Amino acid sequence: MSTLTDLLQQVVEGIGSGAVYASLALALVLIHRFTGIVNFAQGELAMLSTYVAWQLMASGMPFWLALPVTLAVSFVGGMLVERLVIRPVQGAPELTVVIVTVGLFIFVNAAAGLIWSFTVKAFPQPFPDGGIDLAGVRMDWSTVGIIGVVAVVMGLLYLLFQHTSIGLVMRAVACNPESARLSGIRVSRVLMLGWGLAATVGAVSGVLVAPVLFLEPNMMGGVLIYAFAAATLGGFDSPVGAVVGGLFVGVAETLAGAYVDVIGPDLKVGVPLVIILAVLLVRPQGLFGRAAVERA
Amino acid sequence: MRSMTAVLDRTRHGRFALAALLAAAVAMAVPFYFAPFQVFQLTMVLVYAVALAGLNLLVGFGGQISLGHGAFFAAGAYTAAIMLDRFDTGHLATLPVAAAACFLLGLGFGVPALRLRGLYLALVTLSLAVFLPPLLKRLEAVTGGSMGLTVEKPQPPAWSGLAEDQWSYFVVLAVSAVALLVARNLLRSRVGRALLAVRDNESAAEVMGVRLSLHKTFAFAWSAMFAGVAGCLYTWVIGFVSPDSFSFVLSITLLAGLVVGGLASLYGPLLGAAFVMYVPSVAQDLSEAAPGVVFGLLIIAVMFVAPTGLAGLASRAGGAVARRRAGAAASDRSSVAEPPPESTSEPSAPRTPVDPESVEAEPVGAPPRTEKE
Amino acid sequence: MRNITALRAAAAATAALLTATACSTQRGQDDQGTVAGGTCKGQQTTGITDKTIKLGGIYPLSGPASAYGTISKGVAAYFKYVNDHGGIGGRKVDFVVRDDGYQPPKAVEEARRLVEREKVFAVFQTLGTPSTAAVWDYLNQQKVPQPFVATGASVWGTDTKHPWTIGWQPNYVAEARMYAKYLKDEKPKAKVAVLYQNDDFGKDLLGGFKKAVAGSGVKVIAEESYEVTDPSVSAQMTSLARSKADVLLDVTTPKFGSQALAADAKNTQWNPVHIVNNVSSSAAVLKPVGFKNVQGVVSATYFKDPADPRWAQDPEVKTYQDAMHEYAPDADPANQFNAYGWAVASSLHKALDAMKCPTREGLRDAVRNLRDVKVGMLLPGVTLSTGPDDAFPIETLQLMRFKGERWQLFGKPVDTRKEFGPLTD
Amino acid sequence: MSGPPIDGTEAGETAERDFLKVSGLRAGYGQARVLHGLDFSVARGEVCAVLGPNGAGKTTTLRALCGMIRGRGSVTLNGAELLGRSPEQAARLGVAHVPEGRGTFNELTVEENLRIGAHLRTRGRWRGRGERAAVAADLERIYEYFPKLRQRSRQAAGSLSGGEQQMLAIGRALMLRPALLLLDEPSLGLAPLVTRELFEIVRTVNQEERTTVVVVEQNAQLALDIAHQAHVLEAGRLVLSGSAAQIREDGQVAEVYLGVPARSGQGG
Repeated sequence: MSTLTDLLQQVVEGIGSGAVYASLALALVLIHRFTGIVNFAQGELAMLSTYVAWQLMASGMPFWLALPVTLAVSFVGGMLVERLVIRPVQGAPELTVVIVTVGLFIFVNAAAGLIWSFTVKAFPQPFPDGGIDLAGVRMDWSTVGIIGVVAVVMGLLYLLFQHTSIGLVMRAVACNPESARLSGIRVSRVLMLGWGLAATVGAVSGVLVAPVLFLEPNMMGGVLIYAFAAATLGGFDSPVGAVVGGLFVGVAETLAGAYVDVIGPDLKVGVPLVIILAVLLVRPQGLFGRAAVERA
Repeated sequence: MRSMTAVLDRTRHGRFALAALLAAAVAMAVPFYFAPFQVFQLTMVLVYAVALAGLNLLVGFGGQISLGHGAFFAAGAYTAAIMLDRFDTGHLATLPVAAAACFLLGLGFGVPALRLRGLYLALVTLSLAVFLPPLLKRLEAVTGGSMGLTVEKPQPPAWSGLAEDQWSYFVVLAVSAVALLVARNLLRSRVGRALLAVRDNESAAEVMGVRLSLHKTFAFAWSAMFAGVAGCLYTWVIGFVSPDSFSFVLSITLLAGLVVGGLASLYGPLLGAAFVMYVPSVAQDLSEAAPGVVFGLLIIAVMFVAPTGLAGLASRAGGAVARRRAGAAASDRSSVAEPPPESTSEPSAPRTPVDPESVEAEPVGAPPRTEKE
Repeated sequence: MRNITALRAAAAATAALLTATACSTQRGQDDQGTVAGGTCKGQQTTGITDKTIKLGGIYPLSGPASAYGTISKGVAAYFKYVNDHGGIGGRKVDFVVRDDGYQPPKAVEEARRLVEREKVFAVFQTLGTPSTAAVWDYLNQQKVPQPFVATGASVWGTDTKHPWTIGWQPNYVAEARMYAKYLKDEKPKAKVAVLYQNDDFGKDLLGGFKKAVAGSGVKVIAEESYEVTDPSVSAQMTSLARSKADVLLDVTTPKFGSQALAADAKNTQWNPVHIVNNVSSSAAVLKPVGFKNVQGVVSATYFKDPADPRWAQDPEVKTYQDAMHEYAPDADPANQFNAYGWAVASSLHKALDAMKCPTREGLRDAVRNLRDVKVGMLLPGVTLSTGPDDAFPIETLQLMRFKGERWQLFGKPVDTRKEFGPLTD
Repeated sequence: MSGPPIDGTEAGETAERDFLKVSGLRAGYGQARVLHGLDFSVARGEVCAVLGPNGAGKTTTLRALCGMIRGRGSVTLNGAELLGRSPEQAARLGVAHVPEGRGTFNELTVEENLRIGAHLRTRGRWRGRGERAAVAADLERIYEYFPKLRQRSRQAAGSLSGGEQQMLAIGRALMLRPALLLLDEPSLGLAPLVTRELFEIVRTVNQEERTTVVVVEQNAQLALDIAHQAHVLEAGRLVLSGSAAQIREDGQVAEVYLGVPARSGQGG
């Protein structure tokens, strides 16, 4: 195996993990667009959704039936979270809302451990075993699948936002909630919708990564950190940025960990940090983020 | 109202002195009354309070969010531990070095922090907190790697007749009292006023001639210094540091503690520190099976009841009393006056400023409302 | 307003103090422990009477390491079972569990609480190297036994300044020696790739392994570490695959163990002998990967895996299963951590039985003077042995290989102490 | 063109004259009370100007009318109580507010901004009455009022000039087919020529659509030009009311705008 193939293999590996980060980053970006906050509980909600899918399958439901049911449950669950947990602190300082999501993180994590224990659970792989082999570079079908699904999710979000009236309303709320209310938009309902949507995207993320990471309550904890990095790099307002940021972070840290001896696998987590710092110093709003235009 | 203020003004110094004296007396008596482990708990409350007071400078008054203060805390703790372990310097010497090291570290991070705003700054600092533990493990020769370092705790001198926990308490009490006073004075100084101006309206402050970049950078440095001092105290009290003690969870806990205690409030950090210290134990007493469930719910519950933190809750309660008194006084003078519409229809508008003393009355816009359907 | 704020602050502080410590006792009373008379004159009897014995344990019931918290359930189930069957030497055990969230400062606080307020006889188990290291100075100062800590770092046995603290499970170096011996015997020219967790556990095991193979034909040619906060080890596995090593030493904790096993199975071009360390050898780790994917994996063990059908008829395992159902209905008996808890609690039972004096000193001496003590939950051939120059209760392990749906033990139990000599600092 | 359906029988003479009826309106922010009891009414189809110095409470009045802040007292629009409603509910009753600073959706295109204005009409009780076609027709009509917007219909609203943004804001409000149009300082920050053009269009809209308008303005001359009646607000109280012509003649108004020091305060 040549060094070039090795390199490409590592790149593929990086893209694989990057797609995982991107999927959760998408959900983070959705919430941020609507509420301007970072949802620390996003990963845990995704983990919870994955447990719902697992539970459904454990009770005999086939995967392709359990999936839509899970997505629906997550959507409703996300809306309920907004209504019951976030709404009461709406209008409070942003940090208060952020800390509420931290509380939610702790709660959901512990509750999942209480219900399902911390023993790892197998989660069925929806994609076929094996993979494709291109000139010695191997790509698993699961990696291909994750990338494909993330692309589809992004495409669907694009269609929703750009080509439907509800998407237009959602963008309006994200852009200027006060004016949206003056135009008769029920902002609180749109926010619920946004949380539901983010929870659904998160559920997709959880179901995608569970076969690779193995399901347990802390499954998404590590992913969340990288998803933060991805969203920060891409710009917290941009779904495209989240995906590009995720792939970039994945590839960069994998390559640095594998090839730069000084960094090594233990310090590779610092690579995204440095990249983010460098990017943000040039573009404080992230690669794809909107500049801080004055919000009227 | 005006005459009342005058009366208060006259008694201000007397009552302040009285309050301070009372607090000091309580603080001094505590270690002789409580069991050693309770004294230890209080000591840790003070340690966290110093860190939170530093974070408060940055977040509460500077308006910048840091999710990386655990890293500065760790830097302070490790500075002290390494000095004690490798160079046997004695405890007192570690304090100024830890403080200075973290001040410089903060200064270094304050420069990029200038360019970053809100969320982006928060997440960059978070990655710092994530990065530190593996770095500490890598520098094994100095830091002891993942096994960490065990160091001597400060021993009470023979003349004092104190037990170790009492001595630790008094030492930490002295340092934290000084630190909290410094924090308080820092805010009353020109620096503090400039910070407030920057937080409330950055561009206006700049127009007014506040040297923005300087103040923001220094806010970061001061804040990091306090975290470092707290870290140093931590090493004294616990006598053990290890990389996994300073995971990013610590940083998030610190921020959560500060917000729960109350941002931009002078005694919010104390309340927040007490929350961080005591509530996990309470959570555990309530549910041994899953303390996290209770702890998570308690955080959410506090934020529901007191969106501006526990300190806000206290001053709001105090405010309500004051308002009622003021209302009574007003109606004495003129019975025609009715209370302002807001005070009756919305006694708990969540966006009222946290600390009436430190926050200028600002047009906060409409009280948030949700649609009733 | 300033004075009001100050007053309020003082009032709030006082109120917080008083509520936080409302049920406190006065300081003086707290210091008094009880002391024995008779032959054991002057020794501490705090926490132990003729009828009761009070023990405290500190585990991560919350936070990132909560997976290990369930050990406390196995321990508690054992003591409840024993209490219902006459207690330990007629004494009923009161086992107090506290949560440290895997944070050293919390561990210190809880250790102080257990010693000072709960007045436990011994702190039976602190979990994890950081928490244990944070409290052992305090406990030794207070002369409180800290037997059988739940961490395999070798320092608990090599250290001489902390006579009140002792480990239990085979230390990581002993385990590493086991694998080294296996390779030296079976694959004397093995090229080894190592995946390890970047903490004391991973480093101790890796270091022990390197030392044990030094001078032989077995060489470590690649090593990759991961952090517990990492989402996955797939990138590390790809790097290791490049080394073309013929042995993979997999030093991971359960979730990462599953990931590594799955990654190895998926890569059809690299098929090393996969040695998985004991922590990740539970059937609960292997099953999610799929039994067909873990055939031929090698590990070493010292206690009976409750998920292994081989022990289904074993009397001790049956007692354990029944007791778990009765006393810890919410815990999964198949989880090896529960069995670990059971095994370590029954080991303590033996040590308490062996005390010459029913005192803290008695326990301290007893755990350091165990002679081939048999414990039902340990593998046949594995016993507890300690002595004046040996502070490692278990140093015997046996290799096993996964075949079909179960582990199959092979070779003889190996006393790594005899094989490699005593472990020194 | 009309607002929401009127309850047939009671829509008599009074309803026409007191189309918007404000009585005893008090409002403020937090502890600070800004309005101390306002009473006035606006007849259907009229333009009403609210004048006054900075901080008099003009903006506060509009905010209270559209539900952005809470007020006490009573405000009825065509008999329906407005106070105690949220902005979205007020919008449903036909109140369109063009806030100070215009409140455009900067990242949306001009056309999307306008479509958001008609958001309410394509759902709920309006849906399925051929409203889609009507919205398209209204869009066309707005473009006729404001030809510049048509040129820029695919451009992001944030890239428009101040005057164009103000046009867009008014256009967006009109897309709601409001019964009551609230304009807050439309001239703020605009060149005099642009302002004049804007006011002409408001006049045209008022004449053609019979939309009732309440406009808050510092530029009294401009506002009085298009207004039927006017009120002068000072320190949260009405100090003068009358027809636009009467007010214009009044010396006091001139005094207000000729450098009498403005009281500092909120809501101006």
